[in-house]
Amino acid sequence: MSFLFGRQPQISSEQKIAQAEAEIDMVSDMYSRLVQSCSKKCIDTAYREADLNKGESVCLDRCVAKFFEVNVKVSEKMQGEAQNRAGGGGMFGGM
Amino acid sequence: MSFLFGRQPQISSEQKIAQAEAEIDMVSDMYSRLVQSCSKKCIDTAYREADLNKGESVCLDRCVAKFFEVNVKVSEKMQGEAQNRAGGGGMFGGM
Amino acid sequence: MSFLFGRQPQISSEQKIAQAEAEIDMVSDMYSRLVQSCSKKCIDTAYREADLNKGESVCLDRCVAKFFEVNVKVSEKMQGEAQNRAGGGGMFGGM
Amino acid sequence: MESLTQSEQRELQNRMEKKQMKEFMNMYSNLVQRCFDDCINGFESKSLTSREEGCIMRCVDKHMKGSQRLGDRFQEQNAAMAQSGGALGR
Amino acid sequence: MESLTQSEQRELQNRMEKKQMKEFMNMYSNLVQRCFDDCINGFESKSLTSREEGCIMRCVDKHMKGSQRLGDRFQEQNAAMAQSGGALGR
Amino acid sequence: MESLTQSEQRELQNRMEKKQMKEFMNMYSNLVQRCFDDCINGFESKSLTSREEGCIMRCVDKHMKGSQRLGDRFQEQNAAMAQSGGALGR
Repeated sequence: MSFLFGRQPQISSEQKIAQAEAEIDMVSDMYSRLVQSCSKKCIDTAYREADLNKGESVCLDRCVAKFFEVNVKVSEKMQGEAQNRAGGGGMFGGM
Repeated sequence: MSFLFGRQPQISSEQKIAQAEAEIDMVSDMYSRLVQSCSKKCIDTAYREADLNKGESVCLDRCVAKFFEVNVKVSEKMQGEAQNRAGGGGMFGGM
Repeated sequence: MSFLFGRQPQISSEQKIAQAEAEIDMVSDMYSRLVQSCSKKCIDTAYREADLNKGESVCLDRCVAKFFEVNVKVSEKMQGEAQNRAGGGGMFGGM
Repeated sequence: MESLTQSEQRELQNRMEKKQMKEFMNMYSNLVQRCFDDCINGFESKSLTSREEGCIMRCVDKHMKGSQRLGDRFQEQNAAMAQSGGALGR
Repeated sequence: MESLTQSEQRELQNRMEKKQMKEFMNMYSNLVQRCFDDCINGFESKSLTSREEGCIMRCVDKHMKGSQRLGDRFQEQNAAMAQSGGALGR
Repeated sequence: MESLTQSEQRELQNRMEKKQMKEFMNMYSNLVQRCFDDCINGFESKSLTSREEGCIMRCVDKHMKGSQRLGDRFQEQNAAMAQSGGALGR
């Protein structure tokens, strides 16, 4: 998602820390969404046993791989569109 | 939603900024809820085409109008009830 | 949930306030989740009348009691597991 | 809650007040969204039908009463627990 | 909005800029999650099928256009309301 | 991550520690809510039935194991990506 975090040549120490913080927040947010989505798609809510069964385990593993792949696809697409517009803000309807 | 932001005669600069900030946050929150609700109600999740079709577009437009109308209705209702209680806090069960 | 808030013998004033704040935030978060879950389970979305009917009222009361009981069960379970690991961090997959 | 000095309690109070406004606004937005989601399902026109408007009014009423009731029960339970030495609010 | 002095407006501007980055990141994550949830339903392999990939691309496109449209309408409504003296954005 | 000086890294570390507590509490609340939503469906009494209690215990167990597994896979993928120069964690 480097398009989200373009590097400027000269930034202050506070800005550098804030940027690193924003990146960590982003990864952390992605992780919690992944947990949400993959748990929903893979874990049987009947809870018949306390352990993950084989099917659930395999599903979770593949779900993570697919979630990453989707993230890369979306990121590439947005990056492409951002370049087409050449630096204009307001990708979304704005606010 | 002016009942949420009653104006006091004498407030500090920091308070004025914080109040303006709170209002912007409120609008921004409303917008993201509107996007959530209207996307869900209007956009077909089969994603057969990349463009919004006619039906989706019209639905989104009307959905925004209705969302605003609902917001006004709820706001008026709450304002009315707040006046009935004449300034008592604790509209909700509280915490 | 005392396992979340272990008391250290010597902490600064700021830390004490932050800890108290964290506890209040936790209770407040629990309350809003309870409202969400219990409203969904107990309130009929047809909204045929403005008042809570008898069934809804009783359901809400019992729902709160059960939500607390679940919270205690989960808390006890996590506490038990935390002790088994004897102070190791990273209960969840981490980040 | 840990025993706080008076000045610490005042500081905590301050921080809480800032959050209360936020929480109230969040409750309000939740109410708007929930009643919208539950009551509005047709988009043949851009105005609310009278049926939808009635539904919205009853929805707001019902959920406010529900929150009131849930809040009361929550506080009772929380107080009972605090007395028995247990979890949550302490 | 309350009438702010120029320096107050500058301070407000500053705070808003910090939030915009956050909001954009949130929009982005929402888009990833929504399209993942809507398009990915089989886990027979760990790679996207071409059908899933096509769905993701169209989903992103459609939701970006949808947000654009919703944003435009939102601003129009908000402006109209502000003029008529009413709620929301003021 | 951008190359940070040691003192910058320390400051970042500090801020992260504050967030970790918050994130843990959020994970905990999520678990309570999810298991409550999935396991509790009858309100004929105000106490948990033994069936419900069993469900809650297995639910907590299963989701903790699930999170553990998801976290492991997430870190592997993230590390693999960082090496290949790509997105997410860098």
